[in-house]
Amino acid sequence: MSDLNVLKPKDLKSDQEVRWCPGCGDYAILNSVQKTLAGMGIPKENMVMVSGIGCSSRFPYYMDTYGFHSIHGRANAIATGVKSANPDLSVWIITGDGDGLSIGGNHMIHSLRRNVDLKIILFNNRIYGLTKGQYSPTTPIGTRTKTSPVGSVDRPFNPIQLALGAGASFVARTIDTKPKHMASVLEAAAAHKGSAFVEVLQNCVIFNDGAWDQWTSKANRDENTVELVDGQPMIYGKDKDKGISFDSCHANTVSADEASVWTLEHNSPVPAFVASQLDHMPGLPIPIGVMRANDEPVYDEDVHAQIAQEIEKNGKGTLKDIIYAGDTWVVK
Amino acid sequence: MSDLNVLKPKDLKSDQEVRWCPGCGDYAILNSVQKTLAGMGIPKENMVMVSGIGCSSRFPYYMDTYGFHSIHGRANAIATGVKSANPDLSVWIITGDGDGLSIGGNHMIHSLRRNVDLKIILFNNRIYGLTKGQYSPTTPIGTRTKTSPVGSVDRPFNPIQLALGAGASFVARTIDTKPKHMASVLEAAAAHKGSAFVEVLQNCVIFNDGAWDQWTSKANRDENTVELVDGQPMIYGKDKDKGISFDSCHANTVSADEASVWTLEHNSPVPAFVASQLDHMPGLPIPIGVMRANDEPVYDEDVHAQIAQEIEKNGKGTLKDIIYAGDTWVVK
Amino acid sequence: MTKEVIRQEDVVIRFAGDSGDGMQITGGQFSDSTAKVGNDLATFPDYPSEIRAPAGTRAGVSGFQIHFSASDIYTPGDAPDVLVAMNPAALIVNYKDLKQGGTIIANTGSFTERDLAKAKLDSNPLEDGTLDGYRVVPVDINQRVLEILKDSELSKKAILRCKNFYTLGMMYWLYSRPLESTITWLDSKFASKPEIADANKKALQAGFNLAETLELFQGRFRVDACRDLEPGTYRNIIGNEAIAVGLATGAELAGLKPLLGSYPITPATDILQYLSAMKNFDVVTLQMEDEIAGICSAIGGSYAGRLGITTTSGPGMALKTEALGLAVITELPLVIVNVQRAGPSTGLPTKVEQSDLLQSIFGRNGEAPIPVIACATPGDAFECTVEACRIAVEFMTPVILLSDNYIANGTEPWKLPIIEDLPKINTYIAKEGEEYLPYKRDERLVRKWAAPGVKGLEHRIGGLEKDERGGVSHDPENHELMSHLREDKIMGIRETIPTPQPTGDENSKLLIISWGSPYGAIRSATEQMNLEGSNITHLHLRHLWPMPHGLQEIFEKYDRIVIPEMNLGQLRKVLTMCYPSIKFESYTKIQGKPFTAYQLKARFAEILEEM
Amino acid sequence: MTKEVIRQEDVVIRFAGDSGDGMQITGGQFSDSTAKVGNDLATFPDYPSEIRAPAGTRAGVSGFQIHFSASDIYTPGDAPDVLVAMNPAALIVNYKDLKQGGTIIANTGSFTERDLAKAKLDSNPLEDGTLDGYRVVPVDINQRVLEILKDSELSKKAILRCKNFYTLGMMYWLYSRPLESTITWLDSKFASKPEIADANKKALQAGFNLAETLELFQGRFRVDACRDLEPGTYRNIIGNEAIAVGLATGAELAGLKPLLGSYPITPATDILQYLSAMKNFDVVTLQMEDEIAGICSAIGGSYAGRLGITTTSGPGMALKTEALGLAVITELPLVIVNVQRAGPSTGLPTKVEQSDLLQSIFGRNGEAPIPVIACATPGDAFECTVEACRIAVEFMTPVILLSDNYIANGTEPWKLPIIEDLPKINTYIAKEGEEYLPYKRDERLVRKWAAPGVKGLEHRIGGLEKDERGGVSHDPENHELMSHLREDKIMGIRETIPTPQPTGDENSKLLIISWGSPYGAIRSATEQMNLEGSNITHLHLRHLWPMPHGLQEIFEKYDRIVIPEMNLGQLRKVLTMCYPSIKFESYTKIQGKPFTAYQLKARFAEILEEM
Ligand SMILES: Cc1ncc(C[n+]2csc(CCOP(=O)(O)OP(=O)(O)O)c2C)c(N)n1
Ligand SMILES: Cc1ncc(C[n+]2csc(CCOP(=O)(O)OP(=O)(O)O)c2C)c(N)n1
Ligand code: SF4
Ligand code: SF4
Ligand SMILES: [Mg+2]
Ligand SMILES: [Mg+2]
Repeated sequence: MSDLNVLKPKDLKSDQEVRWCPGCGDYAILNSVQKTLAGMGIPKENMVMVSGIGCSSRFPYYMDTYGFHSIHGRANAIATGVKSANPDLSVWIITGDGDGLSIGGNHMIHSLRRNVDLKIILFNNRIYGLTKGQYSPTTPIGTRTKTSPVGSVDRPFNPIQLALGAGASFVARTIDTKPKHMASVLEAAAAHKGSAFVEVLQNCVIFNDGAWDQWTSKANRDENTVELVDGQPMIYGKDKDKGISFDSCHANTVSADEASVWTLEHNSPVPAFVASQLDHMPGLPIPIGVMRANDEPVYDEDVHAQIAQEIEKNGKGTLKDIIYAGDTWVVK
Repeated sequence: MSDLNVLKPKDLKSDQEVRWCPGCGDYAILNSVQKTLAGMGIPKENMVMVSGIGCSSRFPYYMDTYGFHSIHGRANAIATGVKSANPDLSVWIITGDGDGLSIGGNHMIHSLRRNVDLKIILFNNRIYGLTKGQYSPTTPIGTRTKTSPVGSVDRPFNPIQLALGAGASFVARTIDTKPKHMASVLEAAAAHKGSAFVEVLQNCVIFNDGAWDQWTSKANRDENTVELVDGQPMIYGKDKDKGISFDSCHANTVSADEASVWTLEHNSPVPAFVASQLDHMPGLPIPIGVMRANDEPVYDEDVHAQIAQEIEKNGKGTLKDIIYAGDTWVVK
Repeated sequence: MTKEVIRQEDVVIRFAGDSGDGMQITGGQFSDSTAKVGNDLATFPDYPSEIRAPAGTRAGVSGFQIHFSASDIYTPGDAPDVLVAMNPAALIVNYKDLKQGGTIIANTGSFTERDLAKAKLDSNPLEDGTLDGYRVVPVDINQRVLEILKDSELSKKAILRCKNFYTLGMMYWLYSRPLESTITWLDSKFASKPEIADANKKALQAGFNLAETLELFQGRFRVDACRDLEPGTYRNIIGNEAIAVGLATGAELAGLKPLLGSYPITPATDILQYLSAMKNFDVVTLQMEDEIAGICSAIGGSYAGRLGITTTSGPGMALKTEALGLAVITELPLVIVNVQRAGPSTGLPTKVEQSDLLQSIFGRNGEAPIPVIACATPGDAFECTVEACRIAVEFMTPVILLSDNYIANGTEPWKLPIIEDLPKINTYIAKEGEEYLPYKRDERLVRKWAAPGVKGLEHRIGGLEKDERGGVSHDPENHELMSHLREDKIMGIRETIPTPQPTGDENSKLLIISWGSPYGAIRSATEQMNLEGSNITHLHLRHLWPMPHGLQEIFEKYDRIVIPEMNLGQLRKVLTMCYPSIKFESYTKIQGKPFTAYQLKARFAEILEEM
Repeated sequence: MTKEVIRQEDVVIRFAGDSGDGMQITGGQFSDSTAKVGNDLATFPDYPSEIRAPAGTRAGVSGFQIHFSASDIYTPGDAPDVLVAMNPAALIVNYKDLKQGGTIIANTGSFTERDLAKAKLDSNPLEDGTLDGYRVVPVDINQRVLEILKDSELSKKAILRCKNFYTLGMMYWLYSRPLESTITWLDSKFASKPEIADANKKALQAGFNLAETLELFQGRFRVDACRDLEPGTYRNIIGNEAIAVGLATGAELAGLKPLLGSYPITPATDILQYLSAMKNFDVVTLQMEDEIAGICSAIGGSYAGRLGITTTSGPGMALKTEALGLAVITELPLVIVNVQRAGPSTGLPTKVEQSDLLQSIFGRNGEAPIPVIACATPGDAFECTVEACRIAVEFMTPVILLSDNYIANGTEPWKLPIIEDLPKINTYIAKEGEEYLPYKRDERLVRKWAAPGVKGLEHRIGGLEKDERGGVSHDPENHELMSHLREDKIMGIRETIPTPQPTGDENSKLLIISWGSPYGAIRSATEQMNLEGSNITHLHLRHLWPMPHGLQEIFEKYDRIVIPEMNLGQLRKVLTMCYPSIKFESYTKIQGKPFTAYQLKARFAEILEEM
């Protein structure tokens, strides 16, 4: 790390050998995070990576920052403590579709609701990787896995909708194989004040290879994803000839010149919700990019603002104030 | 209970003395549930009430049905087991804003996601009643409670949005002081196949009296609530002169004749989400009524359908099949 | 008419009425005035389990007991001398506890047919012989209050709410207490509603006057200032508040700021509430979504350099089990307060029990040793809490502090420590510039702490087995080494805890061991019996894991060793495991109610008889 | 050239290669053929902890050990006679475990410079003297396979994947095993890809032929069919599958349908997987969102009349703590399987340990007794599981069944029970028309079960303390009564469990106690030593809570009692608590690795020496 506090991605690489399967989508995310974080001007010692348990959750070991590889599903709760203890830190959560949405679902929705200033990267590979291939809460219905030998009967979450339903102030989606896009999304997340929820469509080569191919493979990507860019019309297709328009409560596919303009400037989660519904509709592409970014009261800031205000009002408490409080009397 | 299987509400009253505070909104809900359930033609022995812990969760004791007053936040998980064990049962969950949305939030979203055929009544009094008055995940920001002496800094959930975000197939809202409306909503919930999530705005006279008054008091109700009725225009106001119209991604207040027609006939959660956003917007009323009701695959049905299908395919397994399976050999 | 003033050594009064009758306030005010007079005292409230049980019913009775004395006392008392019964339900639920020949002050105004019916009584116990053997003082308090305040602007309902202060006035006269502190309290409490303050003050004075004027009582009593209270500044403290104050103090003594992650649960919620009100002390309190998030946010807080704390009770403690393991393996300081209540499961949430001891010591997957200490009284709770903070910080470990429902809501006069005399708590924090190995240990086997924000100390910790550098290690020998190091570190805490001193004389052959809140009743019982000529030794254990040095030597001196516990014998099991050559006997009570000294004396006398 | 066939009593082989080399399949096939030959056998796999560690690295080595014998054996063996090493990493990680003078078959084709570098080796261990003292058999398996299959349509990569069958062929020749069962297996496994089946069959035969043809080995071996195996039908069973089969069996014997609520966690996940595949047996498996939901859905299942089951490991067990209390107080049948792994916290998830015993017995808030039993071997796991079901159903209680990582993935030949001989499990279910009090008890203190759906039996249960009618009761005496009844009911289970029989002769003065998976190594060690003239007794405990009757009498016969455990002495603590007059000694190993008989023998010999 240079003295000038200008970090290079390699300054954020720890000495631990990266142990994901060759070909795993996690590598690309690691690179992207290292690149983004290095460029944010945050002192390295203020970066904290908190994770739960899963393949993805090994992430903190590979970052030469402060890191906490905790227990399954609890990263958001631990990170809430870290950030509330010291709001100067830049706290990142690395989690998976099992870790963050199955066992950790409650902490996830509550940290989004509170709008704790945490940057949450959810590696969604639609499978439990580390435990070798059981279906997860994002696995499509009917999928055969080790625990659903004749197909799963659980309807999956749409993580974007879940986050919006919980009141998330920042919601975005990106893809492991689109490093530039990922970098731009991560930068926007880092710049947002408050909880930032980023779903990364990630490929698990071993237990769920190609789970996202129908949208994200080279062949399908252009036709089946639409990149939402603030202030730009929502157009897609190999020839950029298709567009998305929103009418009353619904999104439709139209020709490019009829596309609605995507805009982040509104404090309602409705447009994001409308967009998130796109890929539930046959023939419509999956949206990627920043889907919501709205300023809302930030929990850890407000916790400390109240403390500051009470100190301002009542003076900084001393031990004497606390112990010699209330009605006291003297025995001689 | 009459032999003809025609139940009267009093047949569903247990011999336990009801122990809520005088004036508590819970009484009205109890009456309504007894009335609705009695009229559904369900044999009493097939009714199961499952609850967690909280004032509201005392409910099962007051019903002369099968009942399980379980542990804090776990009613949905227990009920999932009950219903999956025996899909013939009519399983009702009684929970509170603390029980069902705070500690029980994860089981709530997952049972909604799976679409287990459970009828969930969430008593939302925006406070922890049983533990004597701490803020809950639905308490508005800035509220002073025993644990937020200078005002809470947590942003609240909108329970309807949370349920929609989790993929709920049936979502509704009603009010403790509107027994007829409540009955109609509960009937619709009971008739729905799959998870039915019903938020009841409930008054806690002791710790949060009047929490809903700005919308639901006699004086405010007409102007500040809008009843969504399938196939009817969304009109409200003392003189029924106001209406709600949906345009691209937003709801507005308009004159009654310009009101949009509310319809449940769509399989997208977007309209419900748009409606649920109403009361976040200054000057707009809070929507009540059935906000979403869509047929989706039902978890417990599918679990048993798979079992039936496998028995059909492979024959009903016997002990011999399981024990004498695989490669066996004989030692003489 | 001046009445004779009779001097008494100690008195127990129980105020009982409907939940709406304000008995807790009455009791609280009586305690404060009594403390000011210089008595030693102990109090205990008894709430109904419902928030608002139907008025007038037995389920709705709320009680408050105070024991005050001219000498040291240790419990809120066994059998009341005086019962104040505001209605028939309060009378019927409580009168049996009264001392033989005790006094009952009954508010006859609330003994109408309807009142009797609500209490499920067929006849009026004031008249049907039920109370034979007690001295009954009937006063129509309702009527009196309505008369006195007939000119008030207040509604009848509001006027009747002054009943409790009228009653308090009577009791102040009877026990020669001054009215001042209550008057001051009313003025400040109802500063914005002076008409209410005035009405209550009038009622208070009128009750006092009535007792003075009428021949209601045989005489008037006086309990002298306690001769055993050490000189110093005192305050009346309730157990849960003592813990809150102790947590703030412990953190401050270590130079740390506290961060509490918690979730409400009876009877621990108050601690969260007290700490939430200490914002100007830079206390961060996070009311999390559940107990798991509570402890996890506290662990996160500790990781980030604050003193992490979590508070809970039985079922909540159970939920924290997994995260406790994480705190053990990462070796972060953490204070876990478990205010025990009657179990299993939801059990009897408002009742007392001490049945979480085995769980505290043994209840985790893997070899996950955690020190456990238990407090005995509200005052002791402060000291134990500071001690828990000390161990957590000095040994970089989670520590479980056990309290219970009885301590949580009980009060006693607490001699305030001289701030400057409180010993500092050492921290072992890595500094910028030093080479930092997260799991390198000093001679006490303790690692150093390095919070994010310090340049050059970047490191990773986690729940997997690790080597000294914090890296994941699958090496078999390393796992064995680490397992032993973690165990030995905790056992090493013994070197810093004193051997507890038994009370009683050399020749005693019977040892009674206490832990937790039965301390008071056991101390009362043994002291009284020794005064009466018996010879019993009492040993109180504050540190339950690890056990202090020197116990074997103590135990060996006795022929019989008895452990009264509010469970099925948990400490007996632990002691048997640790000192198998010693025979320990249990005396258990698992009724959601504390031991009484009376009951203990009877049992101890039996045992002495047998010996 | 025919080679001499040498008869051997027992042999241990370890197959080791890269994760991608198919060692588990090779081992599994060798086991199946060996079972068919009639040997007794035991196997144990050793996976890397990463899903796919980088190819060729030490972290990526996957191993499979098989021990087969002409007499009874109890463990997968201590030191292998033969090590098959498919690459340098596999060699270097494993060779030290080999017996002195043991044989190493090394695939020289994978010992290139690059391979050595990946394994972090500076020189070739085949050449640099590392393996002095071992007999090395170098074969360029890569090359051979490429040659044999040069006409195949398969890609080079696919051809090289046949390496493991080539190796298997060599081993089949060396130990005189038939090829048939593997050929059958290949045909069915690759039914849809006959070209792959063919290539592998060719490789298999070629390996066999090579060994036959070349002077690779000094001779050929034969291990006769096991003379100790009782007559009957056998199958090779892996521990986790035995538990799954046991659960289905237990439910069926009780006339119940099972409902499993679970959440994946290593090493328990397989049980969920096996049961998920038993749908035509009317097994409901719910993969829930977490462990709490897992147990809660199982409790719901039991409430609704199925046999509720939940399966997990260490951290997941911790999460179930609160719900266990609910199962205790509601008194519903429930089987909780904890496949233990090394802790604390995440610990070493793929390694073995038995450190959850204290948690199982004591780890709950309140007085919440739960019976605990532990299985010893894959075959024993079936019996223990049925026993757990029996206790759960016959006593209306949750039961904890402890297994561990070593049993979970180990195999042994299991003598299949005669279905008709399996004793039925009694249920106590209320019937329509009877007067039903949910907590009325029979003489065994057991309540009756009534599931929703039955007319007239409507009732409420819950986590609060209750009376006989199931209604909430705050009565102090009732709570004391209920606490004792719950405790006494569990203790009463003793009447239905046999006193375990020690092995060994009358005059032995040394008793070794085992529980759980160390059983095998302890049995091997003690039997071998007794054969060699020592006199040691072995006692295995299946029921750990409550303890069976008659143990005190057994223990009193010995001068020394030693308990080898893979923890820091947990059973020793429990036994000391229960039998304080007896002195128990620990011999602990907490390395994530099982005891070896060798190591135990050494320790026992030391002890005998001292005696
Ligand atoms: C309390 C607990 N339960 C279960 C597990 C086992 N477990 C570890 S990771 C995991 C799921 C991981 O899935 P995901 O979060 O999607 O991560 P991925 O491996 O796919 O990146 C599970 C079930 C655990 N370690 N702890
Ligand atoms: C594990 C656990 N944690 C906490 C509690 C304490 N507790 C009981 S009810 C409750 C909150 C109840 O709030 P809500 O669900 O809104 O119900 P209400 O009383 O308002 O109807 C809490 C925190 C408990 N019983 N168990
Ligand atoms: S198992 Fe899947 S998610 Fe895990 S490291 Fe391998 S490829 Fe990645
Ligand atoms: S405390 Fe509130 S919610 Fe609870 S019973 Fe009383 S009024 Fe109802
Ligand atoms: Mg995943
Ligand atoms: Mg509530």
